[in-house]
Amino acid sequence: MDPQEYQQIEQQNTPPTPYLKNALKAFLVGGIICAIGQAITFLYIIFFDFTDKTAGNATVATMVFISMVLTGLGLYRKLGAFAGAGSAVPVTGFGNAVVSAAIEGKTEGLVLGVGGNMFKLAGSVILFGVGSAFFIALIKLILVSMGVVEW
Amino acid sequence: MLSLVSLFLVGCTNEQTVEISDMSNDEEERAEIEAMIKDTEEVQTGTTILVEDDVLIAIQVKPWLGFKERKIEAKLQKEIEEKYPDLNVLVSSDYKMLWESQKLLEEEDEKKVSDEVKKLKDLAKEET
Amino acid sequence: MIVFYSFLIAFIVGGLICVIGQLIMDVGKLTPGHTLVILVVAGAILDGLGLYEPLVDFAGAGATVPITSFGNSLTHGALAEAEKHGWVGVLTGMFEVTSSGISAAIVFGFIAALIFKPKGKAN
Amino acid sequence: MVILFASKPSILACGAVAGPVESKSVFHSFFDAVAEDERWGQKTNEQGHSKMIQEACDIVMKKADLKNLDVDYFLSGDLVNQMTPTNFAARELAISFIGLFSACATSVSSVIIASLLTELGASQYAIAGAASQHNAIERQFRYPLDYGAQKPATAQWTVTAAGYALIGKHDPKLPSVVAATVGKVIDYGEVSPFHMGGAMAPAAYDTITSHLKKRHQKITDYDLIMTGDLGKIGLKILKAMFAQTDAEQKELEIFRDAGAEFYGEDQAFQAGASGAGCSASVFFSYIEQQLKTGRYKRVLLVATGALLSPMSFQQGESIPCTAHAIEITME
Repeated sequence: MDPQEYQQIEQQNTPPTPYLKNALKAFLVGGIICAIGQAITFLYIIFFDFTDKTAGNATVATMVFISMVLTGLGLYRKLGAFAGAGSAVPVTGFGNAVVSAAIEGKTEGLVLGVGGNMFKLAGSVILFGVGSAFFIALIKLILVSMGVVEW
Repeated sequence: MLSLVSLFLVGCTNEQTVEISDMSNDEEERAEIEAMIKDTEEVQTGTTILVEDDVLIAIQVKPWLGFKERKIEAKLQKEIEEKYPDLNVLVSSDYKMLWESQKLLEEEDEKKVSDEVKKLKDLAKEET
Repeated sequence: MIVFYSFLIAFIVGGLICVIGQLIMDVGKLTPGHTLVILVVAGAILDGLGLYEPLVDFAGAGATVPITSFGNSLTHGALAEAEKHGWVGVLTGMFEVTSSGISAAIVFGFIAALIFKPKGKAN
Repeated sequence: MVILFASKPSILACGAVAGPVESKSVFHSFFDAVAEDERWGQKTNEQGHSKMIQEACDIVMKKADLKNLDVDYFLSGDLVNQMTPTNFAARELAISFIGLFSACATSVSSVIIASLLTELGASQYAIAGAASQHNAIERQFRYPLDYGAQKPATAQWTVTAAGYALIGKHDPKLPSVVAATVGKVIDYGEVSPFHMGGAMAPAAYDTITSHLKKRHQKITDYDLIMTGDLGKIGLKILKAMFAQTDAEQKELEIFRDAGAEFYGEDQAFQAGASGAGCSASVFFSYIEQQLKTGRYKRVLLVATGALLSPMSFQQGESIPCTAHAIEITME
């Protein structure tokens, strides 16, 4: 029994990933979360002095709050198990990653545990977000100063 | 809140609904601006407030043309500014402007309307 | 009617971005961490090309809620400041537009750590 | 290499304890105790893990009415870094202690060492076994507990349970260890920590075939060959491997897996159970009773373990696995 032969047996007996079902579940839950986000945005616009542009920030903060409550009660875990990317891609997923790591680290103390572990999952999102933003802005700046492109 | 409810009732037919309230009742100017808004057929609903030398035009483009919202806004802004250089014009496709300006349609007191329009214009400039 | 359409479009566009994320995870066999990173960088690139702002105008929350909007806001801030102040603007402008996502996550994460305990229930 | 135990050390007493989630297990009636709190009332998961181990060992000693001074050796291990829960339990038990790490195969490797010590005459009573606690292990190997990760169908649920056995001189009325095979480390390139069954099946296959060959036995010589925690899919793969080398259907019936059956058909657990506590709690409660009631005469218990670490996974290594086997008979 060599590895290649084994890979073949393993392939036959491992259930295939349900691509379509997962994609559909992700679409539905992701869509609903964004629709809720739209509702929150409208609420901020109607009842507070926010415009389309500025309401986005307030909506994101509110969504992260909601994901904190759901994560703490252990409900976001079930949503994630069902929806996969549908619950991870929206900003509530980012909130869930930070909050779940923070809750996890509590037994190791607030400084080393919570502080040290909080961005274990979501830190890469910030790193690559800021990193890519920096390089893209730099590239555009160079292109503009060369006159290839304008702002 | 009343104006918001009316928004829901408006049928999703594609005919335009353009409302204008003109405090300085310059009839000719009013009709001209209304015509210009109606010409840009991408606009689904438009609400205009004319008070003293301020013009606030809140528009909403047809849903599926959302991508070009900014371009349409800029085009209309330029057109009206050329037509009325002395007026202080702002065209915005922001929901806030639309809903607030619809409230102002029923507002009688000119002073209040003018302050409100100025406040909305500052709001529009805010970045974060 | 506009409001109904905006919900519908937000639902569809938001759902589609999540489908892209799901495909990256399922087909590309990548972990959720890698998937989010790819989406954030994609958001940043789209804003660099000036394509993300129209998407936000079109889809509303459908574009601001997914994590791609984080990359977009970072780039947008950096570009805006770079336009005004040149090289140093790229750094100073970074969190100009978006800071609520991170600060909310940090504050609420800390509060959650004080209140909640991890539970190991299966369902 | 197969080890033959001429003096046939016996399993004098067994103790199995499980957590609240495990009350859903098909084997829960065989466990000696099922706790309400997954941390046994302790502040941290790791302390709860340690308390669980102490409780299981106390049950074993009470059943054999021994005190910890009478017990010569305590052999055990778990999956948490440097096995601290077992170390702290050993501190409370105050019995000469050797920590063993064979991942989820520790339940059997500890019995092999205990049997060797008994065969040598160096030990009259030795407690051997293993344990695992879901929260403590999940957070170390995979994601934080409340993180919304989508697990594939091949994922298994780490069991919160402990199983310990008291190994002593041969007693014809009790199940006895007659032979054992220490497994080699087999790695056929499985990378995902969510497909443990696929990673461990080759190791189980290799240990079982080498045991049968060295013992000149056939599969049908056994009433039962039970693997530790291959899970539903791992067991299917193992059976397919044996079918590949023309084992008949009748022979394949003899194979069972503690992880596959542990939670029955409950879909929330996907491919079934895993963890050192899974094989330990089932072997040292359910299987022991089946042997005592005479349902089984000759049994091969093969605990399977995946020898990865969170670090090795992040460094892109594949998962090396091992499986240890003990042959137990009942006269």
